Amino acid sequence: MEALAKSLVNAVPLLAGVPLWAVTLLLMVVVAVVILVFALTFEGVGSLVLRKVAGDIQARIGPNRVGPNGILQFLADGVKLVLKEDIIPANADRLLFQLAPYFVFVGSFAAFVVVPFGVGLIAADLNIGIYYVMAVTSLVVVGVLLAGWSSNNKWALLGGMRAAAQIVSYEIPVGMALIPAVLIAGSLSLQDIVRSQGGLLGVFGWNLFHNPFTFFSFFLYFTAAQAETNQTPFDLPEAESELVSGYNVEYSGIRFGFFFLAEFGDMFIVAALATACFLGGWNVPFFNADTLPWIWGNLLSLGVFLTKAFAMVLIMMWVRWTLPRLRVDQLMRMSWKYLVPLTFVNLLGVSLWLLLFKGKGIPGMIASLFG
Amino acid sequence: MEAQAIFDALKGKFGDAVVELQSEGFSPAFVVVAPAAVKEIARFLKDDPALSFDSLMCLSGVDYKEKFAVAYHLHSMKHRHAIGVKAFLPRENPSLPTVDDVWPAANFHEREAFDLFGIAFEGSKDLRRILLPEDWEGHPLRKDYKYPDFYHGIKV
Amino acid sequence: MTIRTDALPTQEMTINMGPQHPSTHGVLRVILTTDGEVVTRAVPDVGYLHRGLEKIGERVTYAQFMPFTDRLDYLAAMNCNCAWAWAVEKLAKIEVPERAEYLRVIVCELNRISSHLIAFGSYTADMGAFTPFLYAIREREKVNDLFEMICGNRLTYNYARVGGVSGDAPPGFLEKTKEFLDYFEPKLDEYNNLISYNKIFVHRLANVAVIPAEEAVAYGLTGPNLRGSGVPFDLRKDEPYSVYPKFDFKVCVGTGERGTPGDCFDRYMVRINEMRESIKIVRQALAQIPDGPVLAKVPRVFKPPVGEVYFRSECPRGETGIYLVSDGSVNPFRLKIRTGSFVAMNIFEKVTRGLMIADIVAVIGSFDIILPEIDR
Amino acid sequence: MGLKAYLNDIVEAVVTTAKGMRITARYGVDPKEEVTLQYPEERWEIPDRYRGFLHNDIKKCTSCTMCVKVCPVDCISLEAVRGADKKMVLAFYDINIGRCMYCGLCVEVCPVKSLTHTSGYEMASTDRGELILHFIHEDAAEVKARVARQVAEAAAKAAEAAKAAEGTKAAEPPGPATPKPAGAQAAAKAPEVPSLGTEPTPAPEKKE
Repeated sequence: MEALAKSLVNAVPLLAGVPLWAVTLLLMVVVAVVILVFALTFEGVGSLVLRKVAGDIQARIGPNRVGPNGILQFLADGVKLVLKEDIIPANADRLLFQLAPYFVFVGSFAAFVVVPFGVGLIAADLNIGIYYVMAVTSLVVVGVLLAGWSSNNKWALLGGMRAAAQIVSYEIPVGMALIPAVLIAGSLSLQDIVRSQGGLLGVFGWNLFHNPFTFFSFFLYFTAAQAETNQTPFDLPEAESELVSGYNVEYSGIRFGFFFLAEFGDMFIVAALATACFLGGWNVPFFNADTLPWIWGNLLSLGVFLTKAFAMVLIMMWVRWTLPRLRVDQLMRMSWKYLVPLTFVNLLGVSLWLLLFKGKGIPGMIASLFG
Repeated sequence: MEAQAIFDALKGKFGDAVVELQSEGFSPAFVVVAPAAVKEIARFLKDDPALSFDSLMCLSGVDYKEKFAVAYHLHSMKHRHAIGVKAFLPRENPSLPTVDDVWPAANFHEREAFDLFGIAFEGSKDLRRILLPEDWEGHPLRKDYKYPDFYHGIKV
Repeated sequence: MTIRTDALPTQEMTINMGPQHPSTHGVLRVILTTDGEVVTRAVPDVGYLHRGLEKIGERVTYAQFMPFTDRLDYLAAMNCNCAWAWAVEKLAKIEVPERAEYLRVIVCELNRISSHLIAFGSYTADMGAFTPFLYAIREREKVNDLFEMICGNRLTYNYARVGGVSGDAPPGFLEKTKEFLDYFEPKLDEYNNLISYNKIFVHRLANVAVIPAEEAVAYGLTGPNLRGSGVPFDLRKDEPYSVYPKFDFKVCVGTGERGTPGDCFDRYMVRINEMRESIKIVRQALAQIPDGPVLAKVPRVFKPPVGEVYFRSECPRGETGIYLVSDGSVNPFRLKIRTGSFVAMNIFEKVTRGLMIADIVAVIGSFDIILPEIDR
Repeated sequence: MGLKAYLNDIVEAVVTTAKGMRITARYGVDPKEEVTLQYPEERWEIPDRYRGFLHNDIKKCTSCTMCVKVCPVDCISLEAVRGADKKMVLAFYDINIGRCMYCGLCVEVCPVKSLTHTSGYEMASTDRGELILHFIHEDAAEVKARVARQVAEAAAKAAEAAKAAEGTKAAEPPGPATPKPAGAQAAAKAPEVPSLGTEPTPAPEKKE
């Protein structure tokens, strides 16, 4: 961020007087606001797309009354949530009750920092990228537990307990499934991971096709991540038909809105990580985006990244409207008896593969055959 | 097995506890029994291999204006034959032994008969009102039932 | 260090799975005492929808009670209408014309399909998959169109009359029914691929709330709940009434396909297979339907002979038994209606001991109970 | 559980999920599957036997009160007064469609087929008064007053006719028997045993 600030200072002379730290701070705020606007619009549009996809799959139309063909439905929802009175139950634990939505929203929004949108488009290229995401998304657990406990409602309590058990026990498979990408790139930073998939191999440069083990780890990651963000086969914490919508049963108005937005934020984060670590992030296939002038390079890579991310989000929605829900003990059994052992075996496989073939994947070896 | 044969079998075993056979105009014929002997007759009807009435189709209270009655409709899965058993009860505090240990299906039916008719079933597993609120006075399906004016302040 | 369990008294939680709950199929209240997620005792508390149908029965005449039987089980109103008509005809020994009996069987079996569709759709929705529910409702709307054509209403049909049916099939009804059956038959296999054999769905249902055969008989279970436990007892076959003996169809029985016989999955699969059998019945009925009048001569002031009759017919939710006592007057003297859901609630407490909260929803869905039938 | 069952579980899970997703995808991509009927714009074509709101053709109605007796929820109320020419004149005929359950028993039992079902179903209203359909637009009291006046006139005319007839009779031997005074209340009470059974319509009402 300082480099950017320095280049801005000498580009614009009248800023010379302003101390450097003020400029960087200002720049950070601007970038944060841009990302926040992107996140909120994505979450709004995401909720509309979810209902449209649901309508399509279920042989019906989906919202089409607000705006042409229902486009402005998410604005209507947003306004409704803001205008709705947000009730706090009588003997709820007021402070924790009000605090919980912020934890959940911050937990899901903070992860946007390291999402590699484009060649230069990343809020902060932290060198501990993936580790940071793992740490931040587990903040959601605290928020959900608070919500479950503080709303003084038995259903919410059950929802909160389930959420805690679920998110904590699925962190391990998610973490383990991402590490193959780290091993291949040799660095935790997401930009490096994405760059490691670049080069002239194009589509075959993706980690997905690097070796059979990373191929499996993509699917393992995708399943485990769906569980971690409470998507349908695993949406036990807010199981409508059992717990009457779980931990957010007592929330209404904009507080409920935060839970709602956070859920879509998590969805995007999972899709973004999947594209960055396995589907070649913003790498334009068979073309090096760096050669293009600054503005076009970023736009093109941003476009490629977003299409891949949105494709992943659509797949999640597709799965959401097909599968029923697991029971709590089956959920735990799936994580500890199936996903964790599989991801460990996978990790072992990847590391042995890298040891044997000195870091080159199948496409890499084929390419080296042809010289 | 025909109703008459069942009646004779019961008459033979229980003598005067079995009062009469109502068959004319009754689609499954009814064996009228004395209320006190209902439990033994029920157990015999279920356990006797020739009868083996293992499924209680329906147990209903009936208010015949001058006396109450409890009508059991029994059916045998093995022999595929059906019979009715009826026990007449006096009008004031009618009660008779329960059969829910012979046929577990009887519990809800007995609770309904108790709730809507006020027929008490001694020894029942858990006899409380099933359809009406716990603190409802009176038993609605009796012929002499007068509607209360208010229930917790709500006009009935 | 030893954990001082005495110092931390864990208390059982009592939850009101109250009358207002998304998956109790009506206003059923279940008082759950749970230890965490595991239910130690689930006591059903019914009566929130008690309208006193039996008291009304003693006030109205035989013909006027027909619309009230629609409200008995509003998802299978045709079956309840016809049950009431058959019961009164058995009491008064009225001869019903052949065509009316065929029409009754056609609409009853179509209603069985639409009722099982709701059972299937709401069961998968309770298990978390919303899409099959929408597909089931789309099929059910087509059946409702047929009923709207023949009797003028989509839910409370009031189609049967004592001595026949209220109106003959309008032109095009029989062809439309055939069209619907051809359209509907492949859909069942689609449902099985979509959800019935889905791994998660099977895991949620198999080996849950197993009811052995003799216990099902002892608790008086009937219909799909009884056949799910492996007892091949179907009133249309074992105590045939109306023109059912003329049709050949299979009695579907739970075989423990994905678990032990008598578990939730079996009861669910019996309903899906029963829909296929109903299609077969309606096809045969459409082929053999004779011409002729649809309503027998019934005196305007209808006074049945004195007597008592117990008639039971096979409704989608089990056996609907009507015990009718008549004292020769214009109104029934005593009217007791015994229904399949009422008896299913009887076994509910025993079967749900030690299950998890999510399984309570599975058991309610597998019994396919409906509250107006329980509370009457 | 053995490794084989373990792997079989995974394979079965993946296969059944894939089968399910194939079906939802087929519905997802193919747009003509939409079955939604956009209600206010697209309307449902009502079959002719549809049991909508009731309509009574007052001219044909003979106020025989059959419909009042057969209605299970007693939502039809009518009052008729004997007119001068012996026929019953309806003071008011109301159907409370808030209580009506559209069972169609009254339409079947109406001997003159004046009571019919329309195909209307949109009558939601905020106050229950609107749900009571009045088929006589005049006020009941006026009708009774008018009928009473007619009866009085008829009686007066009849009385003069009778006096005139006596005048002529006094002049010549007894002529034809004087007409029975029209004013006597005709004894045609409604049939004493309320006919409650459904009137057997031997053939379907409308010849298709």
